[in-house]
Amino acid sequence: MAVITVRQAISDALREEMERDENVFILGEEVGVWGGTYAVTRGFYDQFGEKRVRDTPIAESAIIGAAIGAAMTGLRPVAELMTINFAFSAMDHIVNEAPKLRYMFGGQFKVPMVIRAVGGGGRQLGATHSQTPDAVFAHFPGLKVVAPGTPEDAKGLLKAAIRSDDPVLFIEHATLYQWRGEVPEGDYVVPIGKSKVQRPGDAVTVVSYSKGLQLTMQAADALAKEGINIEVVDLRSLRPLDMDPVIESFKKTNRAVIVEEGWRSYGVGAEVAARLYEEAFDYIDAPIKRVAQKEVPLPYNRTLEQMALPQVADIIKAVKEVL
Amino acid sequence: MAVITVRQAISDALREEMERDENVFILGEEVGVWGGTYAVTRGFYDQFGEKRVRDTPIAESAIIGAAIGAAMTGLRPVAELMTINFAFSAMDHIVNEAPKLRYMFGGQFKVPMVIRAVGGGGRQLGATHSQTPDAVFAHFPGLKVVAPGTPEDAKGLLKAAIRSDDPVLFIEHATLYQWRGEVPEGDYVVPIGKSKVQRPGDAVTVVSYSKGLQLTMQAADALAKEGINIEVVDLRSLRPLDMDPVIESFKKTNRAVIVEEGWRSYGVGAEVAARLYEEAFDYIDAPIKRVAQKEVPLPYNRTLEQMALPQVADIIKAVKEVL
Amino acid sequence: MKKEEYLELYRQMVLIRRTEERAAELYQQGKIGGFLHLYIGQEAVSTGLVAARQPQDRMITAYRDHGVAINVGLTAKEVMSELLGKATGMSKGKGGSMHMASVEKNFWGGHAIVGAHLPIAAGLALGDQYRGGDGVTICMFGDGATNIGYFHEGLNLSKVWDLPVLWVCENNQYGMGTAVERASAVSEIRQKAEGYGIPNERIEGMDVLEVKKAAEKALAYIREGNGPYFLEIMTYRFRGHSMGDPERYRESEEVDCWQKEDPIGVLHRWIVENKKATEEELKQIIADVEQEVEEAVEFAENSPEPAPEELFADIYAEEV
Amino acid sequence: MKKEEYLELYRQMVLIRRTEERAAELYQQGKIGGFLHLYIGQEAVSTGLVAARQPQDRMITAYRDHGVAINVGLTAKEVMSELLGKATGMSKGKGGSMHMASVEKNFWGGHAIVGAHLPIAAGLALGDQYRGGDGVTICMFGDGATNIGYFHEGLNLSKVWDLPVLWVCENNQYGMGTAVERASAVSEIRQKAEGYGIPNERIEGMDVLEVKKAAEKALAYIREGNGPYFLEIMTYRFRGHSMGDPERYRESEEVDCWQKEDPIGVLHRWIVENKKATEEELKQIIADVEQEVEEAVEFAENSPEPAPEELFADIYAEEV
Ligand SMILES: Cc1ncc(C[n+]2csc(CCOP(=O)(O)OP(=O)(O)O)c2C)c(N)n1
Ligand SMILES: Cc1ncc(C[n+]2csc(CCOP(=O)(O)OP(=O)(O)O)c2C)c(N)n1
Ligand SMILES: [Mg+2]
Ligand SMILES: [Mg+2]
Repeated sequence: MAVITVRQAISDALREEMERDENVFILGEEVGVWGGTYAVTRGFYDQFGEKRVRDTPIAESAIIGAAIGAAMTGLRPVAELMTINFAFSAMDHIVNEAPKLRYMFGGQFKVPMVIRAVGGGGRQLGATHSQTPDAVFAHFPGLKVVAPGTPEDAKGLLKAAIRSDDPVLFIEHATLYQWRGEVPEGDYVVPIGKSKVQRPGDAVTVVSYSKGLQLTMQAADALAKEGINIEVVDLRSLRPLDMDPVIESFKKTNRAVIVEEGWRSYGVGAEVAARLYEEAFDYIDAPIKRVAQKEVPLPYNRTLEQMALPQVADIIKAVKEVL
Repeated sequence: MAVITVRQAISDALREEMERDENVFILGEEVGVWGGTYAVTRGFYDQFGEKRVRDTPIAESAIIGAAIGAAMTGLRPVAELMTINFAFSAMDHIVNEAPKLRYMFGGQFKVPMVIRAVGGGGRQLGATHSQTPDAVFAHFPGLKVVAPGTPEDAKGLLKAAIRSDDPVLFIEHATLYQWRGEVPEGDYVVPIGKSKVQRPGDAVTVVSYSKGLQLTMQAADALAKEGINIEVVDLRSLRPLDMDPVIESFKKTNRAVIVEEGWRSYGVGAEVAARLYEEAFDYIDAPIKRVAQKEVPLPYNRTLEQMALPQVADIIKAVKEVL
Repeated sequence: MKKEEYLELYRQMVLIRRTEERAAELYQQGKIGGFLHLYIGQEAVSTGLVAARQPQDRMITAYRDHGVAINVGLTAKEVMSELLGKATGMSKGKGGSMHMASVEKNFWGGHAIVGAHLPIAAGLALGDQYRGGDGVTICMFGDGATNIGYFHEGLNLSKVWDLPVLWVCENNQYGMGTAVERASAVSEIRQKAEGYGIPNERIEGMDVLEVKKAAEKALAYIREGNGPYFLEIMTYRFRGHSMGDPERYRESEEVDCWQKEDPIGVLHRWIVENKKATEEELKQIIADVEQEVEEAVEFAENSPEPAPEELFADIYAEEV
Repeated sequence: MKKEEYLELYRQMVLIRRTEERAAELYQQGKIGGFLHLYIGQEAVSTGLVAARQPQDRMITAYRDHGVAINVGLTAKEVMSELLGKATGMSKGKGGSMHMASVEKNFWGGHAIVGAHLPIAAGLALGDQYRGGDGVTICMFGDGATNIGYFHEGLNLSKVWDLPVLWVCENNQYGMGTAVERASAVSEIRQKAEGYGIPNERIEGMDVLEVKKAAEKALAYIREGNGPYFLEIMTYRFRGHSMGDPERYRESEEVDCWQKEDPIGVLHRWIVENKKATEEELKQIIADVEQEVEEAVEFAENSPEPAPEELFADIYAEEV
């Protein structure tokens, strides 16, 4: 299997889907001539032309709204939000239009579209540009929210998202783009809505996704050296949320830590913890811990910013606390 | 003590604060000539004039943005969003500007403003107009999110919100406006960020707020007839979230149910449950239950809509299950 | 135009009117819930637009959508059933008054968030342009909607990409209780199109024939590949914004004055004066419509509620 | 204007330039993180605007804010410290390049979300109007920002309420890599103001004296109670959008051509030709600025990091 970066995986998935299906096209700010601000669509404008790789004005509601309309006609738009922070500038279209149109009109419409949005902190971009508000979007039925953590999943899930007949918010993480991993050869799809054990273990179930997964894998390596073998379960999608592998693992380990980059309150960890308690109450040996972002708008200063973000050390500490 | 409706309580708080402080003014769609679409500001236009009761264009970002700017100059705007569903049309200003400006500029700015927004389902308004997305807003540090359930709290908390030097999202519930209750005479303030036991009991701790509180109180009456005395704790504010009275109650009852109108996943109940487990693990006798909205965009049809919304019977059932 | 065509326009307007009058009664009886935005007074606008379109032209509008629904050919039965929240409504009772649509009839819905459907309309038009079709998307919205950011973003995009959209502002002079001058920097809404370099025109909207003519011209222009066009159509709603509007914002004289220009009356007079049909023939149409609406009410009342499983159906197109 | 005033304009522009050149170096060395949007090439715009304002006039701009910061009188030390994320920055190192402000100097910030500060600017102006003050809010934004809904809503509101705002579009001809014509329906941005009935004008922005003159005129007009005014100022950024811009979207010839009109050079020539000062005097200013900037860098490098408690400080004004 080839070893590629997450960036490459996403880029490959996009390119392959565009080659496969004429109806797939990309729209967003700087996706064309610039090649994507994170270089994900570099070369696309030359390969596919301006009809299928469409630079847009800075107008997020227009980007998502136009994608919705085009999707309703049967095209398969992949709308890129330069960062997920700008999703708030298209919030109504993301949570109030795309995910509700099918239901409200009694199933008459399909909205097969993908919104790609890169998020995350850690690059000193300041409070408005550093968010990981994934839980906010996952709150809305009708939307699918996918957030891969490995190159393999990034590629396979993006393909699934593009082929899905429903609106999918596909969340990338800027500091994951360089992460490398093996990807299968050829065309493959990873189904949306399946959590996955990314690393087997017996000590503690550590549940995470996206950037949190990377941190967790690093923590797992460190812990393994101390003889503690955690089992790492990757949610991969926040809606639908597949708890089965989490619960299965938990029934074995009886202890869990949930790792997310976003703010703790009303975050992903709260939901996963609540469900674990609901669905596996009899298996609990220790209170479940959440590792998450401190509840502050992320500051510019690097030291402060890192203080606010969850760190590998925090995960190691939490794992030891629940043991 | 006078018995008044929630609507009256909110209206009185607004009027009294405007009479007390010249810097307080109202802006929003139909707040003036129309008198407020929910009649909360009826008579205000005549009393205070168009300078202080400002009808706006249908432009939610302008409403909230202008309120932010005015607040930065030291005024105390009360911006009304006709319903909380339209908050998505001003999302960036609500979650990305108002709550971050102070922090990002090292404390140089103050943003003393209130956003009043009425939410909730149950009136057959369809999927886009029936939401209770309170948890979404409560996710953002820098914002205060208040959601009273009684006339007394509605009045006292709105006064606190108007006097607060920070941005406060004040969430009302359309089907609570007619709810009656006693309010103290004269000027009083209910501090933001304090949960409250609204009804003492010993059987089960039922945590709720806003509309959920009303349902819970009704359930409490019914359960009392069967000899089950639940203790009802009202969160009143979702950020800051005061867990102390909840935990205190839980240490006594060892059982809890959380009631909210919004969708279950990534909702308020998840956070409260997660914290209860974290902070009072040794006191748990049964898995905590969440009563919440079914995960569907709310349908127009009345029967279906009621099927989706949490009902008094659901609370009664949940209480009995944890007993 | 043939006689039948005039009569068809007349019939549609009467059908909209009568359907809504009955709907208002049913609302008072508590049989219709939620919001009910009546189109009464504005019938000439949607009727003229739909009459002007080709089958490949898509319609999309806001929550005040009963007119378009009937014009595109949804039956009174379907409309009434949707209003009553029945399984036989075109949206299975899950959408209600604000959410009527028909993919088959190229009607892409009533939309309840003010202005949010404008970018969506641009997307519909992009769909046609992308595939090389010659359909035009006709997007209707109110005067109030022209103040929200979605309007700006939608119009700008349509011009930058030269999308085949006919933007139609129904200027009924109020957004809820707010008169145009109190909410919009320019009271001639048409002028806003200048900021996007979109050719534009303001026309009177109480005469369905005028609306049809102007729309035909605009559609032809767009179909030739010239990009978007903007029509401001002056009209008036005779009823409140929705049910239960206290109407403190306008004088009853103003309403009376506009009612003299009732679009149905205008066409009625024109038909008779131009001898396209007799009073008798028109009366017969009214009687037929009357009966059709009564049958629709009966049908809707006797229709089943959506099955409980419907609550969880159609959230996703795919199994999750 | 007195000689000192010309020299002060010159000094400010040179100070902006030199501060940013050094900042670019520090960025390359990894001492500055995040985004760094240089104003180099556009200095005449903010310098002319700030020179034209009265003390009661508020400034507000986007993330490309170092120019305004220096023009309003924030010191190079404060600016450099903020860039380095130090406690001595005006935002305590918590804001960084995009978030400079000073309440004291009536500068209401750099703002990072494109266009979002336009409605906020309307609110600042409302604050003055409400209290009966005669301050004007000067709100700067880019050409790209005129395509987002916030622009529309802000401009409309300002005209409906006749707010004292001077809207200033800095048309540097690109929003990131997208040329105006590729993103905006009209390429003369000024034309957009017509859609709001706001008086407007397009001027050249490489000559600080021209900018100052136009701004003075506009401010006087607004101060008389005439409501908002719109200035489109043509300018050019000599550097990439932010650090690390591949600049695939423009030819280096285009950049070269604009650099001939370097605003510092333009003023330099003007001063010398009009004998307001000698070459020597100008050289001395450059030397002084050079030293000031070096001292600022040293100051910033030696300044303390914000204390750890700062992480949780200033989230709320009140104890929670
Ligand atoms: C974003 C948003 N804000 C507010 C509302 C509430 N609202 C519904 S209709 C309406 C008035 C719209 O006026 P106009 O566009 O002129 O259409 P008309 O009702 O006159 O047909 C308002 C404010 C809404 N649905 N969406
Ligand atoms: C709402 C939003 N969308 C996208 C961005 C990313 N972004 C930052 S600056 C910029 C270009 C802005 O161009 P312009 O307004 O012309 O200002 P300039 O950079 O040329 O000064 C973009 C797209 C953003 N910050 N906010
Ligand atoms: Mg109207
Ligand atoms: Mg620009």
